[in-house]
Amino acid sequence: MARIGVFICHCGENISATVDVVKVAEAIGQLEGVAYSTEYKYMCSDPGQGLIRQAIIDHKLTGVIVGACSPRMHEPTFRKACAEAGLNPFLCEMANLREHISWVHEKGDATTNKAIDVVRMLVEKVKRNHPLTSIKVPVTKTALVIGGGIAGIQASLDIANTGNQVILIEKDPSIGGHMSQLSETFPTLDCSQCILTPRMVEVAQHPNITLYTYAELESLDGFIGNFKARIRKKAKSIDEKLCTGCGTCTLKCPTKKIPSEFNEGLGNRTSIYVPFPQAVPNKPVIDRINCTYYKTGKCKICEKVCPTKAIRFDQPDEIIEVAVGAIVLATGFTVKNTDFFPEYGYGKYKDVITGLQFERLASASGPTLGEIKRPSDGKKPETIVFVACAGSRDPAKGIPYCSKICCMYTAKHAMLYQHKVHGGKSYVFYMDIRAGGKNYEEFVRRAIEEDEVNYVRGRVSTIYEKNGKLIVKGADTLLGGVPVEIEADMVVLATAGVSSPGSEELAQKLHVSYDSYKFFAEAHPKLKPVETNTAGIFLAGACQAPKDIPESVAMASGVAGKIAGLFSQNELSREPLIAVVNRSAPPVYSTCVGCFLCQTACPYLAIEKEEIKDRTGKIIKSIAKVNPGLCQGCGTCVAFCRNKSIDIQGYTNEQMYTEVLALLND
Amino acid sequence: MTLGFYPGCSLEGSSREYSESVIALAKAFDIELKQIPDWNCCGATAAHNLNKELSLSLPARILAIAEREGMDEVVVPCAACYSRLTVTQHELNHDSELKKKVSGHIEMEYKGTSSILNVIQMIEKYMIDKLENKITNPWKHKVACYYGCLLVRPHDILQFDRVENPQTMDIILKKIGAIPIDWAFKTECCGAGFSVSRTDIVGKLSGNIVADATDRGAEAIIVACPMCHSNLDMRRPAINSYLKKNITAPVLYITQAIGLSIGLSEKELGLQRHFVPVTFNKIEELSNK
Amino acid sequence: MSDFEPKIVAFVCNWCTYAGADLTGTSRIKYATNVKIIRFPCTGRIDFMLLLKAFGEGADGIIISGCHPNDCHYTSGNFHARRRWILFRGLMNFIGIDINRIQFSWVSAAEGAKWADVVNNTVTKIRELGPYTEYQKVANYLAKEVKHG
Amino acid sequence: MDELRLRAKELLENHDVQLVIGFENGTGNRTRPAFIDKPQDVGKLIFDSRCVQNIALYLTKPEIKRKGKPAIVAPLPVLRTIIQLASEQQIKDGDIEVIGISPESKLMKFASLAEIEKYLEDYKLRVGEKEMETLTKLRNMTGEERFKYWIDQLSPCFKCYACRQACPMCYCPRCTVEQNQPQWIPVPSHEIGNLEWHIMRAMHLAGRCTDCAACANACPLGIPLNYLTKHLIEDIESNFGNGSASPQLKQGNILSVFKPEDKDNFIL
Repeated sequence: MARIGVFICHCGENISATVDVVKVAEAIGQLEGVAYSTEYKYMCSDPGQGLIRQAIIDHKLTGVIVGACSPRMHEPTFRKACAEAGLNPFLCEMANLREHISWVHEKGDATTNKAIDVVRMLVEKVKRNHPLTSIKVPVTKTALVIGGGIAGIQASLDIANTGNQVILIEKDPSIGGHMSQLSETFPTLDCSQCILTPRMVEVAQHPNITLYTYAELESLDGFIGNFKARIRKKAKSIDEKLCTGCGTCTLKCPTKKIPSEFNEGLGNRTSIYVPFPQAVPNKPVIDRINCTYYKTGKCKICEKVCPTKAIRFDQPDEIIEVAVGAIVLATGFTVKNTDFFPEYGYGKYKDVITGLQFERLASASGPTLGEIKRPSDGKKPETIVFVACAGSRDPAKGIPYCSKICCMYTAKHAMLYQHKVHGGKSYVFYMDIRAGGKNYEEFVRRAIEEDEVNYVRGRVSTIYEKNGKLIVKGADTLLGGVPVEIEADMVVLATAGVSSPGSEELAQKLHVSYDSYKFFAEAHPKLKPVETNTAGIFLAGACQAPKDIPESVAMASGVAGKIAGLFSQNELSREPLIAVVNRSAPPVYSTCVGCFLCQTACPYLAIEKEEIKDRTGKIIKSIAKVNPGLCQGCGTCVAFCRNKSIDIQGYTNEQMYTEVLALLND
Repeated sequence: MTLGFYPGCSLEGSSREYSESVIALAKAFDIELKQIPDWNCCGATAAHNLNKELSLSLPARILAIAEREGMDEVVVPCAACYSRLTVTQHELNHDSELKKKVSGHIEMEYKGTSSILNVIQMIEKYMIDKLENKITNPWKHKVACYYGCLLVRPHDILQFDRVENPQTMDIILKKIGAIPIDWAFKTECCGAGFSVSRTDIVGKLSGNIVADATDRGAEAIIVACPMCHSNLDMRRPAINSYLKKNITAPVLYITQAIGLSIGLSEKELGLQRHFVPVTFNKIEELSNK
Repeated sequence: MSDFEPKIVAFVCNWCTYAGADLTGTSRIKYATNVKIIRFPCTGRIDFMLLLKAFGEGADGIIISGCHPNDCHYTSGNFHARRRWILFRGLMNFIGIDINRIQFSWVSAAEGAKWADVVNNTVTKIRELGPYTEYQKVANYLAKEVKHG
Repeated sequence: MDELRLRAKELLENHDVQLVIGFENGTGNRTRPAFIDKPQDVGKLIFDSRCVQNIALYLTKPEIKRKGKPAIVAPLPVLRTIIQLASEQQIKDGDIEVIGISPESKLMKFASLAEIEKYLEDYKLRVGEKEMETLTKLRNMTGEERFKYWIDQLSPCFKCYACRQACPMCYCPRCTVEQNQPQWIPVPSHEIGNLEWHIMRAMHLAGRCTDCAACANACPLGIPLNYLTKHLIEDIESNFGNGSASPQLKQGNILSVFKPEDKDNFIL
């Protein structure tokens, strides 16, 4: 027999001014199963909570209703009070008499009666509440970081420094990402590699970090604290233990004309190669698509010259399986190529380049050793045009968003150009200058005022080649839209930042959501910027949206903090308000009929197949099973299940049904 | 075989040679072009600035007659007509309310089933495979293929070739032995309707086109639009006075160039109607300033 | 105006509309007392049978409200719910149950004022439609019996 | 018909299957389901236009499953049901042998369920013209008229559950109607209980019903129950388009999936 205690709060006068709280307490006191009913000035105060605790003990209460403010406000408070008095916290419910009644209605019988109805509804519900215990799931204290750019590097180091293990995987032969390609960084103009490479080395040497380069995620199972990741280590075709990184093979390799990815096609590499001199690890891989041996079956020069006999032509890809508790997605971004722009020549003009290519030209480690030279003929460009918003903020191009970093790097490029080519003339065509950030606006002003970069507010309509010059046609909208025509030697397009290729497939493997531009979606745009909707999977850097280095690093450190918090627990504790498939004694086992249509309804893929077997291992029945680690308790499956074999704790069919009945029958 | 044919007003007037050469070429390929009976003005570029429903009703009437006559395909050589007819078909097929309204205006059912071909599409679809066997006089000239604006834009509706640096004419011209140049003004504006009112503007805009083409060595400019032809050919004096040069590179319709390569006579192709004579001697010398 | 006071049950999700209704309260926007709220974790949880039960038990109108599309706390519960309501509404209508008595809405946690509007408009509408005697007459059978549940 | 018997015989003799589910002559001019487990009995098997029962019903019955692998004589409605059952993981490749029968009464062989699905692409589920007329007539009534119509139709129902028993998609071991905590559907057969039962049944068949009309044929009172599901089939098609009411092997039900662009115009 239920013994329910009901506690009606005056909330000072917030409730009692419009609701006759005494009448409510009295009316409810008459109900079957209510053992105790009272009202009090401030239920959430210490004496108020004491009143509840005392009543639980004195009246041997089996359930508690607090009629007060919104449960979104004080439910945890009162549930804790109940637990302190020995009552399971999930046997306590709140009736929202303030936000939903006293504050929105006038004083009167109707208002008081509504309060009675609502409390009565919850009395009936709480009679059908069950004691619940929080769900505990163990935590594997290893993080998997996908992507070895600056965000992945920062996240790895920060997590590793909390004493937890990190597995960092990178699809390219070296970590470093786009940052390693940059010449100098805004707004300080310090050398990108100088600040990055020590971090890269630190990653390689950190005792808590396992680094797999040339590796990609194959598949992922499991849930927060308990993921299982399969990683494909692509064959590097060398024995990394034997290779000393001496570099002889790369010098002797006869295939030398492969466009270098690191140099954005402005330089060449060999088919056995280290992407750049400061690469980590500094050991080569064989590019099997371009290697003469893999194409013709002959060559093997690298094998002959290798002093440690480390070349392995027959090395297979290797799949390894690792257990991890959290995942950081740091797969970065890429930029649109010049061939995306029909109006700028479909990529056919060699001297129309992307911003990233300009970085390589301006970089001391680049193909021109930092001298600004035209890719077509190696001449120094006397006039250069920078086009900001190339593709970005252009719905017709399918990229309506702002790529965020271009205004700043274009200012930097123009500045570097002026520093390197004395007497050169530079123009920047822009839509708006977006220089929000510490010292950013000052930086742009410096480009304009000190370095005398010509900023032209307007779009470039077309670029064509004539007599070895690039004719850039645009408009100057500040001068009333007059047409502007510039004969340039080189044009740099600040092409739009877009999501990395393969982002969609990766998101689907991980079951994280992504936006229409294939950038991964954060769980909440403001309050959960580094979480994804899948618990235990986090985002760092430009894989979420284009962003600059400081933002990527801040995000990575934020993620590391989140993961450190997660890993500080041995077990995860979660509210037990999750779905459960019923089970009963043989031969029924469960009323679930195993149609598994609920699987497709579940947003969290939390429904698994459970096979009930007899002693010989023969399958008697396949039924659905809810993974408590993944289920978030939305209850979509419950409403969908035809024969009510799934129910959700805290919002059971019986409880909801009763609420409807109780609310409508006074 | 027989295809529907909508000449439009230009082909009856200032661009008779276009009409003549299209028909002559079609005949050479055993295609009969059957004129849409009782056709009317397409509304050209003027109507849609004044009254949307009118601008759609005019082409809709033309197309409705074509449907009534059982013409599955209609060849529309004029780029402006092609644009208006295609835009109309697109708009009405995407708005059934409007379709009903327009059908009411023209007092005829318009279904939107006929497909509309410009001259280049007609050549690609029905001639290109047979072209090589028919060539008797390979037409070995350096040419600039000029597409103008209405043939390729708006791309979302016309879905014909690419907007920047289109290639279809270039590919066809290569087949007849010509050498198309890579140049920058393929789709720049020629001045269009200012042909009558502001020849100075036409002189400048078309002048830039002619200058770029001939600077890059083109002996002739190939077009598929009567408006482009008028501006580059008839307005050559204005062009030359703007450029302060005497450029004599002729402007040919693509059908004329192909016609010459398969041995049709200059008369059949209406070459005598051009203002800039179609001659190629001394071209080198002149265009090299 | 008659003295008919409609009974209206609101099935709302915990994360958007329940919180939105809280905001109506904190903003002290007044609305009619006729609507009583039942809290669900998500609109995806709302079983269509509960709607039938509500009408059967004498409700004159029903409000179902949750997060706007793409705002669902559980990513897609509201999308699932919307699909269910598309077909359920159609079936109700086909059987002749008055679907004007079921008001669907998306009310976010920030739309306190909208919640008050939804409630007031629904109350006005149901007042105009009058008590749902047509259905209650059919359901009356049950009223004479012992309640189950 | 000889071909059918020959095929059945062959399957039983080769021990490819242990049971053939088909049709045989019943009393009067009626047919009834046949369960043949001996090659010498195949002579009982018949197939003609009278064989309209959806015998896919038996595929999910434990007592049939216990007998071993069955072959089933499968005209179109049965084929559709098989695909729907397969998408609900009740049947998988190799579980059954399908002796397909085309609308022209030709025997058909299918190597896999996918082949059946492919075959059915030419036979999308849609409401027939004549039935559509009836449906439209019902839809054109006023709300009050329709309500009265259905209450009149449904009130004589005495909850024999023949509709459920005959429906091949109602294979749950415990139906919601048999639950009493809570008592979703009142036990007695009164107007409200009948109404709720039939609404629930229709909703549970949304996107699953293959329109075989077994329910209506089984109803001893001749209630046109299949018009509830027919309405749903048509409604699904018109709301979600292109064959979405037709069975498909892919997992998922019309109510367990969604599109972000689903109709929103009825929501404030």
